[in-house]
Amino acid sequence: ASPSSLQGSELHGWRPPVDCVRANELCAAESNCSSRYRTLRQCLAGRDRNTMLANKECQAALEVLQESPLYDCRCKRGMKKELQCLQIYWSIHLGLTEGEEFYEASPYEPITSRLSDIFRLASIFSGTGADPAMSVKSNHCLDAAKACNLNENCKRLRSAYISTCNREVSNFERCNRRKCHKALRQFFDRVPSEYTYRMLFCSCRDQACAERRRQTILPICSYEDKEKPNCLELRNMCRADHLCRSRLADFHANCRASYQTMTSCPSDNYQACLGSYAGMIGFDMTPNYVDSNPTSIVVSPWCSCRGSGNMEEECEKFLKDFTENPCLRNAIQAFGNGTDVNVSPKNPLFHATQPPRMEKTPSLPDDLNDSTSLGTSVITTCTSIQEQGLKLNKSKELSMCFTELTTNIIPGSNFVGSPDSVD
Amino acid sequence: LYFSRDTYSEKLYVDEPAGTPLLYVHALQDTRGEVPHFHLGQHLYSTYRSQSHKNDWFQINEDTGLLYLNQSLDQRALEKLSARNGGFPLRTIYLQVFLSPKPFQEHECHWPSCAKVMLFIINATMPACSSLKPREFCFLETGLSFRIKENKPPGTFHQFRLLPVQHLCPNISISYQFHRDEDLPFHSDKDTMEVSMKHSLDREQKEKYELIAKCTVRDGLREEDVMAPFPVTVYDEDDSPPSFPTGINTASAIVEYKRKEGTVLAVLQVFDADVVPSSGEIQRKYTHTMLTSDPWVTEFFRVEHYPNETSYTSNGSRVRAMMHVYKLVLNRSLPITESRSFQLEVLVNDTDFQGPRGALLLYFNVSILPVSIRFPNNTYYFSVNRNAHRYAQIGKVCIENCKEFHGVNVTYRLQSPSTNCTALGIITTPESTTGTLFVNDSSVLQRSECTEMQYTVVASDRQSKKQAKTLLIISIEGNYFPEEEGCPISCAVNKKRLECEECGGLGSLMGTCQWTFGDGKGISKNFSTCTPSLKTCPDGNCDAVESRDLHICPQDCIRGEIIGGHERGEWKGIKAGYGVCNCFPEEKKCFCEPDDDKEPLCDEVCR
Amino acid sequence: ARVRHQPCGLRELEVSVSELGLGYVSDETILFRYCSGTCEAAARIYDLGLRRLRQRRRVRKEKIRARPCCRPLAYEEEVSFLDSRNRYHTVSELSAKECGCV
Amino acid sequence: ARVRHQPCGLRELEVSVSELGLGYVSDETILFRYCSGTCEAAARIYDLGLRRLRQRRRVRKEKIRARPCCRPLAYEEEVSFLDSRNRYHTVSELSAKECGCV
Repeated sequence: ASPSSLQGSELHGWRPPVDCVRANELCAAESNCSSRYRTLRQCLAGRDRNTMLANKECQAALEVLQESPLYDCRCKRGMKKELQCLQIYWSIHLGLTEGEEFYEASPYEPITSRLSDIFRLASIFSGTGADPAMSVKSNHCLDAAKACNLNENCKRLRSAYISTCNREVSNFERCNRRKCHKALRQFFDRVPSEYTYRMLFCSCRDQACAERRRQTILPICSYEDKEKPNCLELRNMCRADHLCRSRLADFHANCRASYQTMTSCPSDNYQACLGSYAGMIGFDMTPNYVDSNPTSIVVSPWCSCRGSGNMEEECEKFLKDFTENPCLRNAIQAFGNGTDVNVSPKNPLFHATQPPRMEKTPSLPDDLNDSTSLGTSVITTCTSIQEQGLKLNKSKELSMCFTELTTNIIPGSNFVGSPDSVD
Repeated sequence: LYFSRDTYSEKLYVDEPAGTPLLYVHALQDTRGEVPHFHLGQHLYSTYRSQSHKNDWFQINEDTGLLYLNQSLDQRALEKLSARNGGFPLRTIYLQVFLSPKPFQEHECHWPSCAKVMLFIINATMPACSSLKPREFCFLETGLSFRIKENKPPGTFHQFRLLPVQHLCPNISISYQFHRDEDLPFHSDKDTMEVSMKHSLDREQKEKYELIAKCTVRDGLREEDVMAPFPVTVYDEDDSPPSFPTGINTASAIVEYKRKEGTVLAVLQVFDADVVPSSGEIQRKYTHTMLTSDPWVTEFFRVEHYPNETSYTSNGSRVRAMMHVYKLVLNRSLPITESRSFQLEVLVNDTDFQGPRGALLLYFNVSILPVSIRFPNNTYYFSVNRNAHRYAQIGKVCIENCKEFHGVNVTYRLQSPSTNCTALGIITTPESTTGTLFVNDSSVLQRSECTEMQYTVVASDRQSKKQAKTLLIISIEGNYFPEEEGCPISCAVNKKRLECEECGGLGSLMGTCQWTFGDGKGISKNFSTCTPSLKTCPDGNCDAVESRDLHICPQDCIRGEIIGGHERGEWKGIKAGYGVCNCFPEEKKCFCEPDDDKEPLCDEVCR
Repeated sequence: ARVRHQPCGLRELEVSVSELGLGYVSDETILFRYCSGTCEAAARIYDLGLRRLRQRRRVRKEKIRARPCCRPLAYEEEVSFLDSRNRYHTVSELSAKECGCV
Repeated sequence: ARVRHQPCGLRELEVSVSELGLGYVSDETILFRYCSGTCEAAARIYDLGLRRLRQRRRVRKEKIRARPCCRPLAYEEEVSFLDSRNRYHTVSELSAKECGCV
């Protein structure tokens, strides 16, 4: 959740960020700032960054810039000059953190919309959900494809990436992956998430549905390859490209499992996590379902930890952020079940009615008994978006999927994951 | 010196008093006699390194590695820190601890000489002792994980006690031990609660210890055990020389028919018990050189190196290692006249391994056999029907072992003693090194005076100019029947069996097209269609003759539109079709549709 | 050549105006151009699909055409003639100028 | 309007891919748009003349069309779907985008 949703008192004298393109313009218009920014870029471009950063001029430039909007500037997913914005962001932040950090700050502004917003939009726009009686048994991913096919924009962009990714290039080259990735990026950038999430995160009861879900991004072209690279090498390849680096940082920022929150998601915002997961599709780090097992949701980039040498631990930690990430899994399940978390600091106390299974938080040792873990139970007050009764005709009673969340507060700490605290 | 962990963590409640001990960091020796000194970074960070603040609250004992609160962290301090956290209340603070004597750079904190400390801020006062659960006395939620370099001196690498809790509740009795600690290389001291190594470790013996730590909490009469994983990863160094897994260091490489660039001639394997360097750098560190001064050898041969991670079982657990595969490969296609034998030595060098036996020699015994171009038969006999249309494929000729040849460019051509009765042509199919005989002038076949044709077939290797010849006798059979008017040039146009078999088309052997029945199973490879010859069309291969003219077999050669249920061939043609597939070569278009027009399609309003 | 496979194209015929049966009585002869031939090759998957839906009664009680037509794509502007009562008439778009499958 | 006199125009129908009878087996639902309706008002004098010549056997053994057709003037580029064997197919020009009498 972004600062805008915070109450005044909690802003802590914080300055709302401008986007980096705007911040760059502001800095360029101000001689002191523009000269310091030029100096800093020279400092950071120099051969031995550390000695350069230790010299007076570079320090002075850094101090000035830390007070300028450039320092806290962010970018927006899908904004007009997104790449330029990201290039400016990384030109500053890449220099300040020497070497590879495991987790990098996301250059994107925090996502404020929530899954419940998507469910609401989906129920207005799609208008072609399955009949409720039928939908309990129906294939939600098939319904999602139908909803897309019946929407002109979604159908056109879906067909664009499918025909691109499905086109054989030669006997040795299964397809043109670069074009396929570009078409996939356009699909996920330009089609509203009410449609794209339904195809990507639909919940499944049988193998056929799960295989359709796995096939959504045409993995044979966009994902699989002859060999699996080492995950740390794949990360390096991704971080060599500003867009991919930004999407990966965003994924970590929004999906990194945290034991300090209720949903295991950093800011208890499933939409933020799903949005950043979808944001990686069409890049080197494209993730996908690893199999068509309807019940266990395991997603992963196309890489392994073979050949890690002494970095196997770090490699496995990187991979587990995908394959064993309770935040990501909860978010996908939540979307599939049409549930969202509604945690607002004003009324921390909720009461439980009917607890479904909630994934354990990440780093708790297996033998941890429940008494100390965050006992959280989530109730759904309506069925999932796939099960919503969306009749074709105009009169749609808006069945919102809102969830009451009960929380057993940890004794001794008012440790109610306030939705706005970023871990 | 190196830290035994890359990240330490502890809980920090607001308003904990100055002086509260937080945790111990531990360093292990790279070489005996090293003495660690710990330094705290001047800055502390919120979630990301870019959001830093001056460190006024924490201090570390340079010698013991004890991290403690230098100044209490109160509400006001917490808000000041949050201001740089994008306006969000702060949940985690990161400190950096450096090891000297190595000079440290504040901007760079990476294991082994720097470790991060994560302090989880709990915006509440320290809970009362009685309210804490047994687990909270024993372990943190973030879990433990240790790194110990192999072959290094043993030392103390952990201290179990949770210092803040012990500081708060001194009279709670807590003890730690390893669950089932028989013959473990680690010792857990009951009093100091420190964990140390009994001896240095050898990764090639065991690289992962999945221990379980047991903590016993006694509070009056009550006693409770809490378990937690205690994983130790042994870090590798290049201490194993390369070796031959099966003792074999020699392979023979025989070159006969397969003389094409890229052909793999022989393979040898080298085993290395180490897994460093990682796959990203292994190609640079593991070098191989062909020990030859003959430029011809380096022109025609190359060695390819494929490092693959493998593993073996030792002491009941999996240990990773590397298997290096070396392939001797043809770097250029070899002429058929080339013939020689020699031994090629290849030096493989593990440049990372400090020791005498870091390099090995591979031996490839190469023998190149000459191959000749010759026809197995002196004379070939074929027959052709008088009604055959142009491009009808009469038969194939090929030199001995033609199917075996790779990388040899053989072409075929016809020579004819007489000029009047000559109707045939020949086309070379490069991949299979065969020559296909086809009707090139069908009008000759219609002349009754022509009853037989004689040719000499000449096969020649383009590179060496070597040639082979054989005699070809073609008998012309059957009577000529002029075709009905208005027949399309291409058999493929016809959509029904009747109209198919009443006409001929380019490539038809007997002067009439042939109808092939599909299996009627949806989009299938066996689709119904009208073809000039069932033998060659459709067969999913747009062969050398068919590719001369799209009218011959558009089913195999079409690149344009295919309308209706279908699957496209690899490059061209219809791989599978629904119902009947018919084509219009002029429009470069094919249709696949069931031919079940039982019901006349009324243009008017259907009831 | 077999009628069956003649592709759609422009044909022409010398006819008297009276033969056109438009009600004008005139012995003048004009060149009447028209479109004829098969449009088999011009079919699209649209036609295949529409045919199938028609056969399965998913499309009913509607006037549809599930096959391309060989029709004029352009017409000649006009032609004039003197009728048997010595009065001139001008008729537009009587002849096709260009044909195609639509 | 009564079916017989509905003017030529674009209609749409939700169909499953399998129903199109093209051989693809897929439960995906797509929007199939087609042209239907009458073109009576679009006839030209050309049609009248051609019909008369046909009746008088001046035009014989030819495939001719002496009435305008209600046909697509433009088609939708492509639609893609996943079949029951989890393979994607893309079909071009399946649906009409614009109709007219030709």
